[in-house]
Amino acid sequence: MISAISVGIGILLLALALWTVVVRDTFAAVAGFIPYGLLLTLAWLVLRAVDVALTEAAIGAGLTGALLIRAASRLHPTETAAQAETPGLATRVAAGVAATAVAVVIALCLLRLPDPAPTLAPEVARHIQATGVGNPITAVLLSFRAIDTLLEAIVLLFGVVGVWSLAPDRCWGGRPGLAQAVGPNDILVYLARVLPPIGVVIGIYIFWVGADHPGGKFQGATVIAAMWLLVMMSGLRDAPPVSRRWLRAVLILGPAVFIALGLLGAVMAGAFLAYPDGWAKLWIIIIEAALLPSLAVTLVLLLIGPPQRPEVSP
Amino acid sequence: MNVSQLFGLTAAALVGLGVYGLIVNPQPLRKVLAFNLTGNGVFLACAVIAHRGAGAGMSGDPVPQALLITAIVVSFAASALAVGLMLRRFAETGTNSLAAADDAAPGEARTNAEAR
Amino acid sequence: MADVLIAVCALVLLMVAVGLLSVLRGPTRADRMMAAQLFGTGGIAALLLVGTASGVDSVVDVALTLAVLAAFASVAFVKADRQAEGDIANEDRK
Amino acid sequence: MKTAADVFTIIAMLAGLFFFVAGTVGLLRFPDTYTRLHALTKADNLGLGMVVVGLLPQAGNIVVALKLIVVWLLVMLTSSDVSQLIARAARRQEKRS
Amino acid sequence: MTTLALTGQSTPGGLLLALAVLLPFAGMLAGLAPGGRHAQRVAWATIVLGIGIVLEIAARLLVSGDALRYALGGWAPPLGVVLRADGLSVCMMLVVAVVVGAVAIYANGDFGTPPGTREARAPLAFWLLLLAVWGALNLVFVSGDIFTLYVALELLTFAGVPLVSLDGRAETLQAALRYLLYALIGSMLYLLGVFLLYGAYGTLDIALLAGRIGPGPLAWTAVALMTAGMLAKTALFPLHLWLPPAHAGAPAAASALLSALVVKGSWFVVVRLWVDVFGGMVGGSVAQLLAGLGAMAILFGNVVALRQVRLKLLIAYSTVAQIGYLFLLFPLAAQHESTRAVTGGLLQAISHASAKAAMFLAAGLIYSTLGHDRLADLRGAARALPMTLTAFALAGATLIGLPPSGGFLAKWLLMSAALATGQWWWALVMLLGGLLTSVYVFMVVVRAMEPAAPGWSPKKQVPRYQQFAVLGLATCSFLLGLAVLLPVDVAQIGRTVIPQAGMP
Repeated sequence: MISAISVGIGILLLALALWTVVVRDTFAAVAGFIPYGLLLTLAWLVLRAVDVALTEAAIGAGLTGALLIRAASRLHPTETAAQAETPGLATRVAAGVAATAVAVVIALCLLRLPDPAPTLAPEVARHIQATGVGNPITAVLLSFRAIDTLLEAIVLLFGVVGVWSLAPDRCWGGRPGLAQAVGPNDILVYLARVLPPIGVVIGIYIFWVGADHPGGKFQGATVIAAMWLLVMMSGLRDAPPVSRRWLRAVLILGPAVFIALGLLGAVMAGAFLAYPDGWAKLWIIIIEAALLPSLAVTLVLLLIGPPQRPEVSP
Repeated sequence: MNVSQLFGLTAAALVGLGVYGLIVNPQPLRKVLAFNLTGNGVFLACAVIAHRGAGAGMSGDPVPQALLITAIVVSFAASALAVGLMLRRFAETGTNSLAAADDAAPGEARTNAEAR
Repeated sequence: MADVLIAVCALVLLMVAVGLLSVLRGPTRADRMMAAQLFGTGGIAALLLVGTASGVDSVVDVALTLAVLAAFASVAFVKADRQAEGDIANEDRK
Repeated sequence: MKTAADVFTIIAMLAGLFFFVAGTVGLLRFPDTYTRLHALTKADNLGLGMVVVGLLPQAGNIVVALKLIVVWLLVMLTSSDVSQLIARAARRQEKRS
Repeated sequence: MTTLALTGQSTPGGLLLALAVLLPFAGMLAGLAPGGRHAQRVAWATIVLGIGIVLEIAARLLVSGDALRYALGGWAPPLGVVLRADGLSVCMMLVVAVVVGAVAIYANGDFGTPPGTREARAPLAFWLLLLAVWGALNLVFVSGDIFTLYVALELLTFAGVPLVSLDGRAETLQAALRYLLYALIGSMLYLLGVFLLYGAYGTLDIALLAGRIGPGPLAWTAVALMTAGMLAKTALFPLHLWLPPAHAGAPAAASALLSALVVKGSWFVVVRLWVDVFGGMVGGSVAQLLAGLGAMAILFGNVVALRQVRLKLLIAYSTVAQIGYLFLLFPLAAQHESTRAVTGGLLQAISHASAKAAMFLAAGLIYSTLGHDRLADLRGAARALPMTLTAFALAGATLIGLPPSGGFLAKWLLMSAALATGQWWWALVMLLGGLLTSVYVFMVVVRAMEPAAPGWSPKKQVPRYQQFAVLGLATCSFLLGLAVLLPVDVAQIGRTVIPQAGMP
């Protein structure tokens, strides 16, 4: 029965993907991409990857959609010029052949994966006790392969530096994004007053259950980031200038704590990123708690773009 | 056909669609969309692999699932950087095309260098 | 019971798919943004049904996340749209 | 007891389905953006509501049940706001063109 | 399970590997928080310390005569991630440290933040990205896990792209966007390969994979996807389109980093995969194809370089050509000449890194002095910048492959491996490439030697320390050929064990 629904999800996914590729209008393509992200969430759930479903719900369906919609609206004036560049039939046929070949090869590979499938699940099960957490994915992300998570937080930070480096020179140090006007009767203001308190609670909740159940800092941070962005978009609060000390401090807090505890582990537990016996869960929670605000701020800054308004000196 | 095989095929088709879109769509934002499609196909393949590795009382192999979370976040950051570049270029020049850079670049760059 | 839930889920998805077919065609952008709305309700319903049917309790958390964020893309659209209009208005004034 | 709950669930699900079908029919039949938006948000919210009500007896514990209700309330809050925003955007676009 | 024991244990000094990766990142965090002038200071402190760490790693490697290993978190593979530095990694780390140091000295002039100035965008971004590139590259070199390699490659992309558009001109934004798109697709293909390998063999650890992997359609597809992805990132012909505008448009210090170092990261991954993971499994014809693309790159890049009108674009196209040499090692390494070919390829990477950095920095100085970099009008450059032009000539000699440069030794090793395996055609391509290279290097030097127009004066006086940094770097690359005098083949330390480790 579950596979019947999978067929439906698969077909719908492909139909939406096809729509995003072939439709002429870019905005229409992006509009199709948003439900596509939500559908993927469903696919992860059917595949029993609940943590991934949460991540997709937060990032894929939430933030990416907003990012692309904004870009599509802004870039609308370039539409006609871009369509003039559409390659001719020969190129499209060649691309079609190449893409089909790639797809067929990958499909064959995925169908011919060995049976029984190699898995590290038993290994994780054997060692999860030592990490003190109940969610095996959190154990992988913060203990067995903690380095990936540390590096990922750093990748996001690189992303912020990269986005900031796109600022016009005269705007450096100023506020990112455009100024937002507030309409007094604006329904958006109402939403931005009511939703964020609830959203932040939900974000913290999802972070908190992450130790033992699906959830975690990324998903929680994304929800919190979205709430902050909502407040900014409604015009209730302006974006902070990028030269603010506190902003930078929050930005580096998570990775800094992660590295510091990692080094402490090298001293106390014999290896970088190792946790002393019995303290593993506490250290993991400290690291996650430090990463939560950093990730939230990082995601906000990635989405909102480079500084665009020079800071007016008081 | 079981769930793994079904989504395996979907994953392969998504990668193929993404590759097609990348080649055919001239608009950079569309290329980013196509990149996301390819990425999702790749992620779906990974989820299938995780699904097949269920065992030891877990509904899937947790290692690929963890990798997947990392990869999803990284590819969001990549999209954000790409969009940032596009919007900045649009603000600067009012265009967003990737074409004709190869032929125009030397001359363009020269005039620009002189202008500085 | 699980089978009933799955069947309901399939029907909901079918309705959502038909709805998508209609709104994505447009003609206006507002129509197209309804696609996100459509999934904000129908998608969440389908998600809850599948999750409950396969006994994943945490599906509610996924649904919570979606419910909080479902509006986000639409709000971004409305803001960007207003700003684009603001740009045009400014240019007219010049 | 179990069967009573199941019957309740099935009835609620059917009601939910009815609203989803109604929403989609509205989407297909109604002539302009505003009426379609109306059909979509009204009907689908009720549809989701019925599905949530139907799932309540199936929820493993009280916390899950409460969260289910919160999901519904949240969706009602956001979708009503957003549909208004979209309607305004649609009207602006009409004026513009 | 002998392999597990083999790879799982940390060797003494293994922590240094983690430090070599994390120190630049920590420096970046410490520079970002206070910003402004502090970023530069922190960067310098990090560079000095980091060079120390790399030297210490090299010393340990030489003393122990074996690879350094470090199991992160104390978890052995397949569950955990291992860092591993063999001769190849350490050689690359050394050259990266040297180039980063030289670029940093140079950048003190271009991206200096004098006291009393407010924080400015470009200098802050540059110093942070310099550290970012360094940390990412060190991670590429020491990672013993193919997924961590993916993250390392993404780090490298995220550090490289903003460097391209550092001065914010519209055409550099376009170049950066193109670069980003190529790089993203490249890493996506690589990632798909990683997942397929995991699905088939259940591990991400390079040493374990080498033991488990066997020929078959899955492994073939994985290697094809991963290689294709890396070729897009390395800009091997015909995927080179993004490179020239990106590298030529960036500020000189950034161009040096991108052209000398960043492209080597993805190339190094290809070497790791082909030699250490799929060692011996990849057939001759595929390796011939790869080298064939390399040969095309050499010919095409050099010919197009000859037709350029701007110095920086010429140097960028020369990079396209020099990347070609890096891929000639694959058909040679697939046969019994493996050691010589790999060492030759590594040497080519190292000498190109130092020479190309020197060239771009020299071009930057010439640009500042003349106010332009049109090749038709380089008169007076030699007079104003004798040291810089010498550096340019020395770096050029390395690229051509004149003795005793590193380029000479590299090409010598590759050529002799080619002749020993009966593949004389690659030797021919190398000779032809050297000839073409000498034409444009010569052309630039001769034009720069022409006396300046009467009454001409430099647009800007460049500081002497910048010239010294460039000359020092060029001298390094020129004298690298003397490495032949070393008693041991450093590149091969800790390498011979791995391909055999595995199934008995």
